Amino acid sequence: DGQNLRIAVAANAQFVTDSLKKAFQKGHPGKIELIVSSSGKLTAQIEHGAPYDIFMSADMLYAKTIFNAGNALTKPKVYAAGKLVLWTTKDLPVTGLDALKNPAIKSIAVASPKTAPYGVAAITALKKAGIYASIKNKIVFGESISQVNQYQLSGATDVAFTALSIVQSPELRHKGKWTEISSNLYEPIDQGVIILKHAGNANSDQLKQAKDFYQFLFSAQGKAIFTYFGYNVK
Amino acid sequence: MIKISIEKAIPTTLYSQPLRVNLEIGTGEFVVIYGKSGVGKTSLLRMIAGLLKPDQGVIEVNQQIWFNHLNKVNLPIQKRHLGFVFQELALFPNMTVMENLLYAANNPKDQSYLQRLLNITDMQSLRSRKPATLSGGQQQRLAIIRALARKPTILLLDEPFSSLDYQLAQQLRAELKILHKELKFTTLLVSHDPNDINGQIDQLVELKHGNAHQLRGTALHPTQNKSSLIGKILRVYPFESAFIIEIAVNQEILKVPTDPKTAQGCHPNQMVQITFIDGQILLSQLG
Amino acid sequence: MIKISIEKAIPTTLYSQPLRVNLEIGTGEFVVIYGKSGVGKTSLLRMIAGLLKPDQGVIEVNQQIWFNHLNKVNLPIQKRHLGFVFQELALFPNMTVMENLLYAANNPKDQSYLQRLLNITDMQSLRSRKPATLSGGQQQRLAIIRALARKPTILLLDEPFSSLDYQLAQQLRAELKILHKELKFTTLLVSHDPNDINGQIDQLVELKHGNAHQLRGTALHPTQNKSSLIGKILRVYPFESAFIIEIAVNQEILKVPTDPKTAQGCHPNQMVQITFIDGQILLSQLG
Amino acid sequence: MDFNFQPLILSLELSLITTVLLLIIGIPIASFLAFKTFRGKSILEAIVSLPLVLPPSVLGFYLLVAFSPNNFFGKFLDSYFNLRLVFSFSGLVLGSLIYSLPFMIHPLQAGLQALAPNLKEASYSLGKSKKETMFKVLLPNIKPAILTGMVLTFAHTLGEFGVVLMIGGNLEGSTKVASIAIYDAVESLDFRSAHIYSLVLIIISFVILLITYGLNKRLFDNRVHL
Amino acid sequence: MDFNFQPLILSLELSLITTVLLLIIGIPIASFLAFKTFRGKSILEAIVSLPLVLPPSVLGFYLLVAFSPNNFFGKFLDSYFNLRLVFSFSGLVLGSLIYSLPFMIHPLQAGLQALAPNLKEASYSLGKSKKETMFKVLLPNIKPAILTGMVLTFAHTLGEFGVVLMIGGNLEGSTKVASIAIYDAVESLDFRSAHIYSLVLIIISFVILLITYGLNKRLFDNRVHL
Ligand SMILES: Nc1ncnc2c1ncn2[C@@H]1O[C@H](COP(=O)(O)OP(=O)(O)OP(=O)(O)O)[C@@H](O)[C@H]1O
Ligand SMILES: Nc1ncnc2c1ncn2[C@@H]1O[C@H](COP(=O)(O)OP(=O)(O)OP(=O)(O)O)[C@@H](O)[C@H]1O
Ligand SMILES: [Mg+2]
Ligand SMILES: [Mg+2]
Repeated sequence: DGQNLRIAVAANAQFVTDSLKKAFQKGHPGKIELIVSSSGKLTAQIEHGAPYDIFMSADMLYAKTIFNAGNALTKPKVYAAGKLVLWTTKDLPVTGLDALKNPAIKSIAVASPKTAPYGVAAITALKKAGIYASIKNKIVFGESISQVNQYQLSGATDVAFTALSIVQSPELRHKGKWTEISSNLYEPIDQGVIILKHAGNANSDQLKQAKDFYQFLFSAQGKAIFTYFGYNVK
Repeated sequence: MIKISIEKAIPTTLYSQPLRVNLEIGTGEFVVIYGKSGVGKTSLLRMIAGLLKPDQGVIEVNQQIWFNHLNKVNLPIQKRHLGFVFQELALFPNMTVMENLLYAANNPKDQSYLQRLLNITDMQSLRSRKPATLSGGQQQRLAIIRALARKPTILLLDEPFSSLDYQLAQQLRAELKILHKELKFTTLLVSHDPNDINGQIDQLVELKHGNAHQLRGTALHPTQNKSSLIGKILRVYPFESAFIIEIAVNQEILKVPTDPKTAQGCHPNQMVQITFIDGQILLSQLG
Repeated sequence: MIKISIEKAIPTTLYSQPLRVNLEIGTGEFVVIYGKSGVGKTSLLRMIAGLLKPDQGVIEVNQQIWFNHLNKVNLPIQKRHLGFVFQELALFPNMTVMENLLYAANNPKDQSYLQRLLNITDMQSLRSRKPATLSGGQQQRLAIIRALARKPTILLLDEPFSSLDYQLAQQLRAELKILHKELKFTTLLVSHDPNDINGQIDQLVELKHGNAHQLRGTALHPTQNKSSLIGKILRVYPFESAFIIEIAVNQEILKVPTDPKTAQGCHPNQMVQITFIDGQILLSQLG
Repeated sequence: MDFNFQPLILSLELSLITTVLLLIIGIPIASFLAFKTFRGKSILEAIVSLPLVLPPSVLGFYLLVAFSPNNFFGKFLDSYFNLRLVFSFSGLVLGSLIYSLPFMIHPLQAGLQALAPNLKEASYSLGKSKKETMFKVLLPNIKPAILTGMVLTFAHTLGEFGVVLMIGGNLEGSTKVASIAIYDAVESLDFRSAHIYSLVLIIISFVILLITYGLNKRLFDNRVHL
Repeated sequence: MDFNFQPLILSLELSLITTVLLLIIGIPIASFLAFKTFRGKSILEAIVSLPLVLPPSVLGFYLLVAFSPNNFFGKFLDSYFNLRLVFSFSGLVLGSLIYSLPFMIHPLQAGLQALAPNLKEASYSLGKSKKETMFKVLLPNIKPAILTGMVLTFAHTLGEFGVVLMIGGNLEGSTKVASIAIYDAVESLDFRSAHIYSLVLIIISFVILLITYGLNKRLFDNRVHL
């Protein structure tokens, strides 16, 4: 399997990575395969020998775990930071966090804080804004940020906390309305990337390809793409 | 009164004509049906029971229509109030002997009747056994008393004594006749055993196919090979390892050999019936 | 030579003693076993076949030990080269009549033998039928010829004629005797039918429990209620609806009534055997 | 580490309710499929098997859409029965019923088909209704098949995950069942909790299975030969 | 939209291989459990049922650990047989075999137990070996049970997802089966692809089930009554 460059991507970064891949391939022929899954699953797989070359995690923790176990060639490095938004596809006002107290809003989708950084951010924000206790019973948890999106799109929940990159994606750009949550209310959602040991075990071409893509993430063109999708970049 | 007039194309290659049955049976009669293997005896019982649908015709029981091909009447078997002793027994494997009986009984409180049924079949000691642990004959006895347990209006028996030894079968035949008189049910007994065919019965029905290999319409005609005489015993005396019985029948004096045990029960001046069928001869005492 | 000397505690409440069997059977003999229902006939056959393990004792067949409790020999049933006609038939529901036979046959090319088996049971026209579509008697016939199909060394039959009408059963008895002579297998036939018990057999074994309700050791004693005479026909003449046959037996002249059909087959100077058991009398021609 | 017994209890509850309800629903359906012959029967049989074919998470997704108050079915339940099936225990039960349907129906149907037809006939001939025949004669004689159906259903619901994940919403005490708790633990790399949950789940299930099989052996003694 | 037939073909392949292999493995195990009585049999039966109880993704996690070249079993296979079970098609097959084992064993065992014991005896009395008896007498008489086992296994493997997701790693052409492809599509909110995959999967399965049930009805005609 020497030819394919395999990039393991956390679910919330799948849209932006798809664009990055297309842009990157213009200058670099050769196949790139995206493996999209939850960061937890990808981490477990990488630890047990998954043939992936690059891992773009949803936060820093997963990337660190892999690095500490000696399965990465590079130290975790932040490639982008996500932004939290409050989103609805229904005819409800979502002007700010206070709007959640509206009795017309019966259910709020939040990613599980145990497994998803956006979940941690949402809960922190609600607590800081002082409304967590009053709306606690309206919250339902999605396994990941993509499940939160599914809850919202199917109409099962009234509003959802999701990533700016999602509501900015080509698929959802015109679906519903959203407000950004003030970045003071939560810790930055830093997402880390590492080159994996597998890339080094393969032929040198592939390692070079991996390094090129890694570099591309931090290039001006890469940063522009991240910004376009609603990420913060340094 | 049971009136049967039905037709059923039995998918057999033996005969090219369908099974046709025309029968009239009085309420409370004891009827024996016999005929060659594969001729349709079981099928006839199944049609009377409502387990097999005749192609056409009518079955009428005590003025009630059970089956009529024309206006599509087909009374469900549950409403026919039957007792059916299946040729393959069809005991309930999950129930003990007693549970089989209790399930069958209309009135479970009728304990003494169930005890009596167990007694006449020598099954008392087997009451808590499951069918799989019974011998062939024990299973057959259970099938008989299960059918009797609910005191049916019509009792259908499909070769019910085939696995029983002679003495036990005779005992059951006698007990069945007593119950038949007592409970006044109509009995249709399928059997090929001369002891049934030659017994004291109200009707004998032969299911038979014609000589042109056609299944002939059947009716109340007595068998060609069966006959009986009645006479009076004159003498009983030993002869070699056996006994000879002298019987006066009209002008003739018959001399019939018999086994020691039967001879013991025979005494001068007794009336006996001598029945013969297919080369077999049977002595039975009258009165 | 088959030597059986076994004991088995049959879990029955009827008798407090175990079933004990001591038997010697010559190779090629035709043995009939009878006894009351539930006495252990089927269990005996199952022990000979290796389907039921005796508690103790030895079974030896032609110098080969089939079972020995002491040194734990128990020859698997497959190596005993038997034919077994089960009381419950145990036909293979997935196979047609012919497939049942072909499966059983050692040599499937022995077509003419299988055809002959089908012929003697009148089953030719049913060859491609599955067992579920056969009548009770047809199933029983299939069970008999399936056991014969492999030309066994020992043939075990458990009440094989119980569901068959008299003529068919007699026909099969005759054919079985012919095959028995031809193929020289040893036959153990369990039956309660006088036609088997009174037939021309080498040994008659009664399984019986003693008067103290104990299951007695069994041996080669003939039944008490059975006997037979041989005589010569003098005359056959009509009498009422029947016929009378005069038979000279030693110094006596018997006068036995019979049905018209049997009478047709009787002619002066013929030798006949008269067998009687339990009140039944049977005429059969000799030679 | 983050272990508590609530998810395990919830899982057992869900499995028990699903198994009991499916047994009640399954018996008439299985007997219908086993004994009736009609045109299009194969179609009905194929439909019963369909929940098997869809990956659970996909099935869950479609159930989510169906149950959602946006759509007809969900709206109907909400306004007429005040019943919300998304993110509620009742929703999990309904989802599990649909998901596990074939695991109950198939064994029951096969068991009933294997019974000798004359058992039914014998019971009818004694004047017994279809219902009485089913409960007193047919079902007691297919105990291994019933056991199979119940074990497959129970265990499968216990291990169910995709559907629950989709329509449950991971709510402590009402929809956070054991399978979800384990998944959560694995995802958050909290392997110790995952191991403990798994172990407890396995031990409980093992004991339940052991008891079931032990009982079954004792109860199913109809065909003892000497 | 991102739809292609490769995952569907891979799924069908995986299901077919798993079903055939499990039938081969399942027959001896089921007959052992059905006919032998020994102490600790209930324990063995409970073990066979265990793969059912663990949520598939958790089972997948433990399989991942077991198969991993980091660990003894995986290392052993790798160095002696040059066989890598993680992230490979053979790994999926092995995972599916373990996962679907109870779906094959249970129905087969129940079917064999329901057979009249004298069928076996009759065949033995004709000098037939255990093997011949099994294949020519016993199995042909439990066709509905075999069908149940095969349908449950096939369909279940087709819909399998948790285990595959964990040990497969979603690699195009070797481990990206249909269930994963649908999951992927749903996750990336590409509902159109998800619908199409699901529809095609349902249609294919439906046709396969329909043919199977239709055939079964024709083949299983042993007990026709007049
Ligand atoms: N599994 C069992 N458990 C308990 N008792 C049994 C079992 N199997 C058979 N028996 C008993 O053993 C005795 C002998 O049975 P067997 O079948 O050998 O009798 P048989 O002589 O063949 O009777 P029949 O003429 O009625 O067929 C019977 O009384 C029967 O009840
Ligand atoms: N499902 C079926 N398909 C085809 N033929 C059948 C079917 N069932 C019964 N038959 C045939 O119908 C005929 C009558 O069967 P039936 O069982 O009524 O006979 P019977 O008189 O009871 O015979 P026996 O004395 O042998 O029990 C037989 O020749 C049998 O082969
Ligand atoms: Mg019959
Ligand atoms: Mg017997």
